[in-house]
Amino acid sequence: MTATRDWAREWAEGDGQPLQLLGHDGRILRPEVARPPDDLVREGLRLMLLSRAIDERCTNLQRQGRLGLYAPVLGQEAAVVGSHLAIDPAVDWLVPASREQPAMLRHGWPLDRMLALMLGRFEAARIPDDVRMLPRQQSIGSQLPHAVGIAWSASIERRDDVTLAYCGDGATSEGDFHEACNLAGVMQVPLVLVVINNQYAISTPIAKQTRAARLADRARGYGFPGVAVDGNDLLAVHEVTSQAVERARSGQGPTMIEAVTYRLGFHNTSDNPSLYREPAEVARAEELDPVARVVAYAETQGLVDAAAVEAQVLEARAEVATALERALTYPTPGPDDVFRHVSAEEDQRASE
Amino acid sequence: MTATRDWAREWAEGDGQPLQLLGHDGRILRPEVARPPDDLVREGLRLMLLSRAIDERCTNLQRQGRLGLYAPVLGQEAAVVGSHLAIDPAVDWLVPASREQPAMLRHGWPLDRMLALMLGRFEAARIPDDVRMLPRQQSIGSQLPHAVGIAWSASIERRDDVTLAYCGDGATSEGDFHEACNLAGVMQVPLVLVVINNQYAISTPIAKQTRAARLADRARGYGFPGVAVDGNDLLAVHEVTSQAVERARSGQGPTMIEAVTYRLGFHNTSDNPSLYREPAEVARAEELDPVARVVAYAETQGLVDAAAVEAQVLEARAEVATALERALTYPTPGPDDVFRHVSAEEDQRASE
Amino acid sequence: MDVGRDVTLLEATRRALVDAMEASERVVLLGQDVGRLGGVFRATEGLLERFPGRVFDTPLAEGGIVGASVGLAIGGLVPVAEIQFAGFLHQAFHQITQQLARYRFRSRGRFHLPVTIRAPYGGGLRMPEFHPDSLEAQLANVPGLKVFAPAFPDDAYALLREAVRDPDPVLFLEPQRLYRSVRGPLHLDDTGSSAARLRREGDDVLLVSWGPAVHTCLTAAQELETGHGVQAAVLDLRRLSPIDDRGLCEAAAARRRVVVVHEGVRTAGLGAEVVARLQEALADTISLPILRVAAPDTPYPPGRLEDHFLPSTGKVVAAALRAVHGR
Amino acid sequence: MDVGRDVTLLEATRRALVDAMEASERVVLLGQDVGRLGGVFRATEGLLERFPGRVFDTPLAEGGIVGASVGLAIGGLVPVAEIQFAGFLHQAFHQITQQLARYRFRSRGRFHLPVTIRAPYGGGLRMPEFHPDSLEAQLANVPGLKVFAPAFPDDAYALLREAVRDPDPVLFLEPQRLYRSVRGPLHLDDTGSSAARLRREGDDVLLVSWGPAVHTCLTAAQELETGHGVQAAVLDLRRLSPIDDRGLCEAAAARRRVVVVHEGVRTAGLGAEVVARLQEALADTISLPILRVAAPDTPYPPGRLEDHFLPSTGKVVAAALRAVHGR
Ligand SMILES: Cc1ncc(C[n+]2csc(CCOP(=O)(O)OP(=O)(O)O)c2C)c(N)n1
Ligand SMILES: Cc1ncc(C[n+]2csc(CCOP(=O)(O)OP(=O)(O)O)c2C)c(N)n1
Ligand SMILES: [Mg+2]
Ligand SMILES: [Mg+2]
Repeated sequence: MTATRDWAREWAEGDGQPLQLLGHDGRILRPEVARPPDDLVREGLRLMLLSRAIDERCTNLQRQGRLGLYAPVLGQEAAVVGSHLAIDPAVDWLVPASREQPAMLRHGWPLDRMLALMLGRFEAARIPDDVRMLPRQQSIGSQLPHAVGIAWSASIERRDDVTLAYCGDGATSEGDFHEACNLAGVMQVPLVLVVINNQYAISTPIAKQTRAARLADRARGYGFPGVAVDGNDLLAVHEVTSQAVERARSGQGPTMIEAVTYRLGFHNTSDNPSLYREPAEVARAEELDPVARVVAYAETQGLVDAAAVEAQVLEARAEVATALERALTYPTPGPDDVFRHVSAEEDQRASE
Repeated sequence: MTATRDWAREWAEGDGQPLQLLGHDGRILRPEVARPPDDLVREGLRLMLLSRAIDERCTNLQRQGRLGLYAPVLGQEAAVVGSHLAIDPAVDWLVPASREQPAMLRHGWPLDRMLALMLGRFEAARIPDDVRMLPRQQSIGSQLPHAVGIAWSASIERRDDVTLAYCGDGATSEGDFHEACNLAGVMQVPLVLVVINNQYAISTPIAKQTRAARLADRARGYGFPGVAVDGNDLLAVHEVTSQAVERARSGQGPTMIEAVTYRLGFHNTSDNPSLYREPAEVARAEELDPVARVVAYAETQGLVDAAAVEAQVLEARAEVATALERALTYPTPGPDDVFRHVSAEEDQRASE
Repeated sequence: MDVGRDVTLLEATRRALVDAMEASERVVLLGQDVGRLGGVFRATEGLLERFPGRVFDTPLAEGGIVGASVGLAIGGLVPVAEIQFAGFLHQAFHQITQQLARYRFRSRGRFHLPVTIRAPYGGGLRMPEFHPDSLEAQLANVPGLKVFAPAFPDDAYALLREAVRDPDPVLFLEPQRLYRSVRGPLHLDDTGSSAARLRREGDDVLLVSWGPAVHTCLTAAQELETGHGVQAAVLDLRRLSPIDDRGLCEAAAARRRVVVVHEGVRTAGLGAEVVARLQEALADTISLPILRVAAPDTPYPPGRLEDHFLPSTGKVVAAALRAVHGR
Repeated sequence: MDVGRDVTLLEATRRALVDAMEASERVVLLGQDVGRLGGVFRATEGLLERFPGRVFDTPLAEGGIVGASVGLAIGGLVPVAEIQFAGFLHQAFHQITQQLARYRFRSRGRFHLPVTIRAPYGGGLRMPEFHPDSLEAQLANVPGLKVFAPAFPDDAYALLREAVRDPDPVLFLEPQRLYRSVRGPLHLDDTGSSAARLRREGDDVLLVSWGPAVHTCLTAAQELETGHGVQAAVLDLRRLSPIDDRGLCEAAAARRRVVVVHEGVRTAGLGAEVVARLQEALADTISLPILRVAAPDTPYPPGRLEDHFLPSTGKVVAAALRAVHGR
């Protein structure tokens, strides 16, 4: 689509501003860049709305004491969905951090199974055998060397799957981030690393997390391209990720994408962000809502109208409600589950 | 001396070649750059020759079975000496990796004490109380967060000591390197980090260690300046380090210096480099010998002549011999030493 | 000196930090979210305002936090670092075991590191993976490192003051489920020792424990008394490394039957060390075997299952009855 | 099938790697200096040439090596990673304990990790700091991780083949001072089990050990026989986690007196677990106390002092005599 344009180089040579294709009001800023197919935009919007519905419902359930800790993706939907739309779930691997719900769904983890996990019904929540996705990671940054290993196995075996991995801005401070990136560079593995810079790691703002002007600047130190993109711009995220996926698939090695966004909600349901950030800052961020932006774009492009969006919102809620009902039918774990899946022998012994 | 010149910026804007002030034959390449005082050059040469004498003697001792493992600094003398000459041992902290013998000596660790350590007489080898230096580090890269902590304590206490830390090219792959650099940037501590890129980590060449074009490129990702310098050029190393020390001392935060050099010898006395590198490569590197270069420079500047250098070599050997004799008079450790210095209580109990 | 009201273990912890920082200007705090937020459990709430320039939010890097603490101490400060959850001590394990614990030894006394590493741990709060893990056995296997584990507010205070004052490094394990659930008097006495402490008298059997499991033992002891007429004493080890051998042996010798209870997994758990020492010192005095009630050798399960994983009152009662009445 | 000549433990290790790579194309090797150099001990010498594209020199990052191995296994390969010295396992501890050991459990069986981590360890070679540390107790405290520790060439071969074949992760501890100093026959039999193995018969006392300390025990047993007329059996645990309870208990019950010997430090060492289990299972059968001969609770000292730190033949003999003759 943009075979001639090298976004990473363009960004590196520019003023450091994250790449943007859509204005905050959804208008096209760079008409020279080819736009994605309408269906892809529609699918993106659908996933973003579904994601909101999940956040909404799970937060409510948690408030009612029916669900454990929940971490919403609110505000980061374009970053997650835009990047994931660039890979093929039937072929590629997804290595999530932990709050990339819409990516996990699109990758093939059924919504009722995902909700089952949140409800503690974890046997039912098991990722299906044909879904090439790792479980959510609770140890910040630790998934990154795994992603490199999977991508490396693809190089070794000359497969052509690409690995798409996510991590947060906070994760970039961990040694794991560094060791993973450096190894990815050395081995030139087919990895696309999307750093979701939502400005916070719990209460720690990015300015206390690093003095780097942009996290994407790190890529150079590992010998591969990096690019910062407006993470609230579905089209821009999709564009740079698609290019990175192409590079990876054609044997040109890894790319680091910093998706600059904002965590509109709390860190998780036990967090109270008003203790550490100003309402004015949040209000400013709310004006950059990624869903509103893609809706505006889709409307001007005649892909949807207000009524259709409203209908989609209701549909998404209904989908969540149905899945939740199903999730509640899955068995809750029993004492024996403490001993299952510790090792092959134990599983074998248990099944005898 | 070069208050107007910003080496890191100059380097970042250039073609990536390490900064060089002296040609391989010792001639001055950039006459516009002020040269260091003659005494400093003389002292540098003295330390470099002393370092060679130590390497020579310790290697022999090891071959005779009188000394444990020894790791020479052969070939890297200008990188180590040139950088250390930029700090004040009475004020500043030295955090060595492990083979920076001449820096440790200049910092105040007496030669006989250093040799005592190599001979296993470790109580005598204790770093004197007034010497602000950490012990050698056997765990690659682990000293770097310590260096950041010391430098940070200087910021917190508003002291004006600077911390000079060393690590190797291999160490830059460890998580510790990353976590240390990032923290140094965030806290803007008075740290000068000299990465001695001697092209190898045991058998692993830099091309397998990282795909970064230059390690100094990493600094940008931590939000502070980085500069690559010809590590075999005493003047260039001293020049960029002096500027970094000035920056640190005046509260402008850390700098990363990549000193590009070559490990002319073996990794340590149990290594056999002919298993993993070509004689031709080593021969090429030998032509860039840092000692020869500074001797050539000093000769053209009329600071020394061939006879004086010859005399200094003999003097250095004599100094090592004398120190070695003294070192051999220090007590060898006894069984009780296993239990000393584990904790304050145990030391107290032992001394009662 | 008693402050005259009951406080939570969390309040006692915070008070110890405040008093330590008042007592010495060299004490500084660092860790993830310890500043502006006051810590994810609010243990450091208000300290940033009260001690400006001495409380630091750090980047998300446990190895860096511990490693920088080594340097801060060498630079003359007394760092109290927080690792957000003890499970993440493993991210810093090389800095803890190779550096923090050995600096005095390596430098032959030239440097010593008055560093305290605080870390919440233990089960019962339905926490995500890694957050509730009990790693004390691994820490106790590290020479040069002290390990403290309070189970009551007064101990949280006294032991934390002692940890900060100690010229050598102390790993301070804070029982997260007790932070707000346990109240008790606060003695602002910081002269005590970290010796083991009998938390309940009883002649028939000794329950040896530490951290959150002490409360499991106390409940079990109550049940043993009312339900079975068995008088169980409960010994809180408090200092897990070095173990208070004298306190442990005296308490065990006096009751002859012993059960060890802990939340960490059984194999190579610290309970094994307690057993090994007791049978070495008192083989002729006490009744053997000494039983262990511990978590099974499986990864810590999701919250819903933790009640089946952690030592329960029922299991402790059963083990104690077995110890008293024979098999 | 016997290959009919004595080989060193190092040769047996290399042969196991070769045979495992021949047996399955999915087996790959990675680690620092394992390729071109063939490893700092030459355990992987010649493998890069023999198996092109399957042996990888990695950057200097232990966490990355273990973490990448997790990913390689998920991607369908069977990685055998080398950590240059076991002391540096701590740099990768979070990847080992939180990731490698728990992936099957976390994913409810969706993923399992046939990963082997090889790491030389143990004293006697006058190694620098960290290089000789014995960390088996900490590793055995990690549920989901198996730990193997051969002490003879035939075991190095058989156990390494078993480790690579195991569908779950195995930490494989290689006794560095035995690499070249111990020779023995090589059985190219890879169908054996990792059960504990009696390496010497004897009726009076059982010495339980693993890794390099097995040889200390064998020397001590010799001395006990010739010098004191005491017949000591030597049990090599071989698999340190999970412990072979049956093999251990049978061997102990048959001799009644037991001494445990290991190079790791005493407190919270794996010896404590052996003691705890034996007294639980056999309190009425065996003679108690079971003594431990282990390293003292200090950091591993510089090479010159290691003979005072490691369990010596003399200390083992003394403990065995105490076990046999009472105190
Ligand atoms: C290794 C580790 N350290 C600390 C934590 C506690 N913790 C959970 S989430 C989080 C912040 C993560 O920030 P970021 O990477 O930016 O991701 P985000 O939550 O913003 O999506 C922290 C510190 C953890 N889970 N793992
Ligand atoms: C954490 C750790 N991993 C591995 C080793 C083994 N080792 C010792 S020196 C070395 C290479 C170091 O390379 P570099 O950092 O470039 O320093 P140089 O030896 O070239 O001075 C390695 C891998 C170690 N000492 N520490
Ligand atoms: Mg974030
Ligand atoms: Mg090097």
